[in-house]
Amino acid sequence: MKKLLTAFVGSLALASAPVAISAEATQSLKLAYDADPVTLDIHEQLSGGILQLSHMTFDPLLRWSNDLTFEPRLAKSWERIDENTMRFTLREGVTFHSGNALTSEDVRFTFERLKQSPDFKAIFKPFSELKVVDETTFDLITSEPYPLLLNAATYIFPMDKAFYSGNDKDGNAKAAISKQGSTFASRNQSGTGPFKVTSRQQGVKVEFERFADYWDTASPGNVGKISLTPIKENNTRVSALLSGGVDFIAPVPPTDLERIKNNPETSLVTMSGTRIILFHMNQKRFEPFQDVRVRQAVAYAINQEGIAAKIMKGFATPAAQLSPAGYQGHNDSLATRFDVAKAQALMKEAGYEDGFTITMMAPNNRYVNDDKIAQAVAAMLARINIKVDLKTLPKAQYWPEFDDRAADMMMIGWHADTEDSANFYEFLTMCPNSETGTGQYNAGNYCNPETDAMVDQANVETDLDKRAALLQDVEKRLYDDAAFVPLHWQDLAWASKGSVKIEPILNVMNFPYLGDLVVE
Amino acid sequence: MALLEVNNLDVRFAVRGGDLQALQSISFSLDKGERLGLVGESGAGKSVAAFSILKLIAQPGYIAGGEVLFEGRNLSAMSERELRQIRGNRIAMIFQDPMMTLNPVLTVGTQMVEALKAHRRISTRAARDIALKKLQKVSIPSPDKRLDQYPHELSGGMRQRVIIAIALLLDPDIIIADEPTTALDVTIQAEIMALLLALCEQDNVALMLITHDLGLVSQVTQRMLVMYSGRIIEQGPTKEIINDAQHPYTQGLINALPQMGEPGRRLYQIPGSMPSLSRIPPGCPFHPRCPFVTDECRQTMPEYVQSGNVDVACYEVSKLIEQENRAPEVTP
Amino acid sequence: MTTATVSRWDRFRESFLWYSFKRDKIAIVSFVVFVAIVLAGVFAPLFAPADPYDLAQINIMNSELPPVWMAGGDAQFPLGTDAQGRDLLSTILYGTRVSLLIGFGAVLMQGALGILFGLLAGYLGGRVDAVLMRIADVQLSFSTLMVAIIVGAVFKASFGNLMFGEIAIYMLIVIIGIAEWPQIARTVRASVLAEKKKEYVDAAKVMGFGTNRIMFRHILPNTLSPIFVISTVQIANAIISEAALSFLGLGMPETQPSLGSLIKSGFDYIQSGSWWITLIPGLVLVVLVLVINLLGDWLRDMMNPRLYKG
Amino acid sequence: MLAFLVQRISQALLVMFVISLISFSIQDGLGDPLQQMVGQSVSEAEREKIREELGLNDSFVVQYLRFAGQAVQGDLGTSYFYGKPTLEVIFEHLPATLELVIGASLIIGFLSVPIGVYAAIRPRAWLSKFFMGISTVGISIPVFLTAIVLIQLFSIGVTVNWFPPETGWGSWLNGLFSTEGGMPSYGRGDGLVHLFGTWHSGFFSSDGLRHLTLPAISLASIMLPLFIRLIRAEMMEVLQSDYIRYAQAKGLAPHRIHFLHALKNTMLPVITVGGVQLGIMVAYTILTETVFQWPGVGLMFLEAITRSDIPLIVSYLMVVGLIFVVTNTVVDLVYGLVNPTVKLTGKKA
Repeated sequence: MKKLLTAFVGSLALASAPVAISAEATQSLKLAYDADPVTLDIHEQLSGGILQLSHMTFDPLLRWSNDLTFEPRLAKSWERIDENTMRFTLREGVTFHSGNALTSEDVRFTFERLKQSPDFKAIFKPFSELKVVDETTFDLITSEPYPLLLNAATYIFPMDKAFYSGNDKDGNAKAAISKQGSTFASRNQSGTGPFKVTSRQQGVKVEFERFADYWDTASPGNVGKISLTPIKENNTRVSALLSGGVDFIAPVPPTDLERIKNNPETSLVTMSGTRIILFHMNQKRFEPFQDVRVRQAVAYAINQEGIAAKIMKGFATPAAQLSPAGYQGHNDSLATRFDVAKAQALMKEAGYEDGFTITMMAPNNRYVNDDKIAQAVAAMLARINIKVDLKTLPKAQYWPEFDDRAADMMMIGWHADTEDSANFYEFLTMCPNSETGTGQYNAGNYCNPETDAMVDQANVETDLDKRAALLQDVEKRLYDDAAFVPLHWQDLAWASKGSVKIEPILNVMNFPYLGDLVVE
Repeated sequence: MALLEVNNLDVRFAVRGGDLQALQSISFSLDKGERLGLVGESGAGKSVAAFSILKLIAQPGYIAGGEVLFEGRNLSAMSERELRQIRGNRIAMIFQDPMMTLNPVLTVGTQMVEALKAHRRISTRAARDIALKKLQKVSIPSPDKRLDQYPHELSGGMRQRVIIAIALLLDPDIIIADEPTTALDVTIQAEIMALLLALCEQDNVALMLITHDLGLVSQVTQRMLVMYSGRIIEQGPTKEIINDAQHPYTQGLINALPQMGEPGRRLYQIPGSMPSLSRIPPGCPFHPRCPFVTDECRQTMPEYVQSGNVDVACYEVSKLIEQENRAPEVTP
Repeated sequence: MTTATVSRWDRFRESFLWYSFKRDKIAIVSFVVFVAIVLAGVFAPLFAPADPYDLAQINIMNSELPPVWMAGGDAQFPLGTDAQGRDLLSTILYGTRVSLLIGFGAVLMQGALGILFGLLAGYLGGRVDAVLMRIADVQLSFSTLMVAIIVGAVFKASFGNLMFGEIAIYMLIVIIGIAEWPQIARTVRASVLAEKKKEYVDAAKVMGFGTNRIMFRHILPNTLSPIFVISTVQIANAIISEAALSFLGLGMPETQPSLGSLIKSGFDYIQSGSWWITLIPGLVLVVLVLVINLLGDWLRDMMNPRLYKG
Repeated sequence: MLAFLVQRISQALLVMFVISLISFSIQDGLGDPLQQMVGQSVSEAEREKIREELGLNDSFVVQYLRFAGQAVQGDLGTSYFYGKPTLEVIFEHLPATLELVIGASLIIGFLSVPIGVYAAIRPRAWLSKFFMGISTVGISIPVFLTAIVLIQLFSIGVTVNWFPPETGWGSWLNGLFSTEGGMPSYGRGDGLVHLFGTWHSGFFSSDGLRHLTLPAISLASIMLPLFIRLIRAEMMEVLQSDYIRYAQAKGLAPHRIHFLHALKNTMLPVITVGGVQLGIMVAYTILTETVFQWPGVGLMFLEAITRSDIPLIVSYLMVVGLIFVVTNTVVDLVYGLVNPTVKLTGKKA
């Protein structure tokens, strides 16, 4: 899987595939996610829901394919000019929903807007500027050599500059981004994507219609109309599918996998995901956690396979490290190490044979089975005399407690925005430092200057093999130092009626490419 | 043949400890236009007798035996549907407490019109006119206004007048009045009683008056029967009983009345109190309180014996009568 | 002269209460079942094969085992295990104890508040009555869920999150106690209004008794029968409200489940095979509440003088 | 009459003021709204800036005064999540809840009166015992359990094979108990007819009604038993009264006695208690709406709680408080109309 970034040369061939006639888009699709998009302004919030919306109504310059390679979309091709610049060539004949044609100026406008958006600002920090060369070519320039340039470029969904310029009827700038009130951009949209939003009642229903002259005529997608209904309650969402009320649902709770699999009319697709679930051991709050032997004892006491099999019903991949397979930092040599005897020996060695009492907190409605996982971990720790006072909270109340580091062990899940290992370390294991913003979610107060230095070095290392070796070494050190207790990567699951062919359009990032969906 | 004949009527209440004998072989008759008084302490079964005629006894009471003949037809054997044609139409009732008798949420007009329409095929318009006429007959001030008023807007006396009007709506043959004036204050009582009597005489309606007020019975009724623990112990012409009561209990009742003629006389008080339905003693129910009690009284219920026109159920009385019959015509 | 001291037991045996109880089969059965459940709950540590609160005994590997009479059942867990691998039978016993505790505790609190406010509103009337009844209205407009959120926030502010385990029960008792006291207050007020008109109250006033004495020594005893009747219904409601709160994630914590939170935790499994995690505790909950309601009905029919007179 | 209304309006304002004070004071207990609005990788400094913008850092008093100032002009603040004025959001969701409550009330009305009356007239009949038994069981089952069973039975469908399928009667019984489902189990359907403003009604289309059935039944399942028992108890008491016996003495037909004389008196206490229960039912919708994904104010409130969308929570509590006072007032008015003995100063008989 090392060939991750070197694939871009190969992709050139794809761009000039023969033009196929686009299938007759007549089918309609009833879709049920667990939440509907918070806003139509795709720069207002960086969340799974908004990115899924972006892939429906906008198109990125390039996007991830199933096997974590880059597939060119609005950018026909790209090539590296020098250490800091990448030149992109736009595809011709692409129009926005408003009818305006796509030009480099639109991409620059989008780039500037991304730089202002509170949520996306961090991802585009390394970029200094986007220079327009001509109508269909532009340069993306970073302030210093940056290996994840293309990863970040997948977040650029060109917006229709003309549509979003000027002021709306209340006199506010149409391009304004605001968390609080509703802006022009949060209610109206003009993108290049396969679908247009026809009607939207927040929290109730959003309806889409196929964009007549969508540029990607090669797309096999034959869905003309989509109606998205948010169904929050897992049970109800599954019942809606089984009773024929909806055609396609996500996410699917682990407890219902069996039922959907052996139901003849429905089909299930699962993929191992990239969201790691782990527990931090707060060294500052609880002094014994500063002893590496105690941390290793805790690591040995946890049975990741048991949790994945029994609680997640096989719907998770047991983890011994942060980076999932396919990431540069993934170190194959690290394996899960469940061994109660060794754990007890380590506790004895550290002088805590008769154990101690700690507090533990976890959310109860943020990650899949989060409260059940926390209970299982508490039970496992009890086996080595660590008495756990567990408290689970709804996510709204949990995060303030997490920011205050209110318990000795706290659960957190993390999905790397850049689909790259460095992101994990920057937020979860680097020494907490409010100026640089590193270690913002490091609830363990783990601080290892060596590994921090290695991560900084990796961030500017453009030679991919050397970068991969560096990141895998970091993973190994964290493993030996038991900096945290990794549990598993949450798998993703989607379910649909037999007639809805969802397999080809799904991917590990959970951005279903509905434009290409075929419904028999 | 009398208008109404009650023969050996038995009424029991199926209560927890087995059946209570509320009425035991009650027999009496009522002729057209006749006024009959039912007297006795409260709990003697007067009201039960009245209600059982129209089979209106509340659960868990039931008619265990005997018959109630009205114009020769046995009411107690009738089906509910047939009995409904008699109730209110041929035999009307007046309850004791006017405050409770009229439905609080319906206007007087509605409650009168519905009674008419229940028995006659008549338009509401015509029914209202009849009701108006009847209200005038019971001399209620501004009767037309009353029809649209609710019961709580009328005084007790006025309400009883309405009830009397309702009773007369369908020109019944008999009116059964269960203590019609007890709940009213004294000044109104005489007025209402006089009104009821006048109307009964006027339309030749038989009146069955249930009361514990001996004075009222003596002035108003032609015949009377005295009840004790569900049995009739004495019945006959009112005048004869009042002047020469045979049964010790009746004598006790009469002596308990303050007499105008004898100021300052200590009122006689019958010792003890009437037994409740669940503890009726064997034999004559009055024997524990009777000054002339004999062993015979304690075993069996005395038969009725004729003394003048009065039927009495008491061994002492029947002994006295035998002596009189056997005694030769000593006195000239 | 010595009156024969009738022992309390004879008086009870002789009373109509015992009489109607003997004849009413439903009442007998529900009473027996109720006592059985209460005993099982109270003495949970004795009957329960395992201690669900001791996390060391829980092994994740034997989670979701079916009850022993079904295929795959394990004798060690007669009613199977829940998602955590906890023995369902012992968890239900402990859960019943928690639910009963919450039920009775909440009703005690409701009773105290309800009787006090009901008496004051009913007896004093006028402005006091209006104010108290408006407070009751405000209270009733807050469903138990909203009260749970508010009281939860207050408890969190004062005790912080960490001690949640120990204080959860008391918090829920306070929540359901506060949420439902108007029901009892309304009943008490209604019966006090009726009693107030009776002569014995005037007699007490004439004898110069203070208002408190009249209210508590004279009027209250006469309003006991409706209070007793509504309390049984309120116990049933309290247990169901706790279940509802657990369903919304605001009830007892997972580590000390009540019947309600047990049902909630098993909820996701109901349609996917291990139905017993929800249905068995659900059954116990329904039976417990049903029995309490039946006893309440019998009490109401028995104690309600108007019905009895008929 | 006017005095009565003025008194009630002032009470409504007082109730809303008290509610707003309480809900505002528990603000910090409801969690940090910012968490929901911002992506995970937004720096602390960034969050601080937004928090400042939203005025979340001001002291409690300052925030409340600002809120009260706007509230007086009818603006109860803007919802963080919807980005729209909270009243607008509430009025968008209110019709769904009201239709659910109306649907449930109709079911209750049409079922509880006949059953309650029948059970009162013939308490010994086995049918009455059957209904009373079901109503007691009904009260004992929590609403979310009923809802799930309804979905399982009527929308997903259940194939029963308890009985030996090969035998004739076995397969017949299996057929009897199995259901093939098909009823919609979520949402309000597509057949909504636009009435006025934000009111899209499901009553006027078959699809809308089909979507309304299961949720309305499950919501009614909480209150139906209560009303049946209430009507039965009151009716039995009324049947003992003198005016009923007098009506019989007048020779009136039984159905007139039961359904006019007795029922009208029975309904008086039922209206007062029932009216209050209707107010409470609005709060019960939260559970039903969660299970049926019914886009009403209950679900909106629950999601506001999970997102700690504080302005929306505060406004919802105030609106529910207002609805409660309004239903109470309507109940008193209706009671005044039906019960002639009560003068219209809202005094209960």
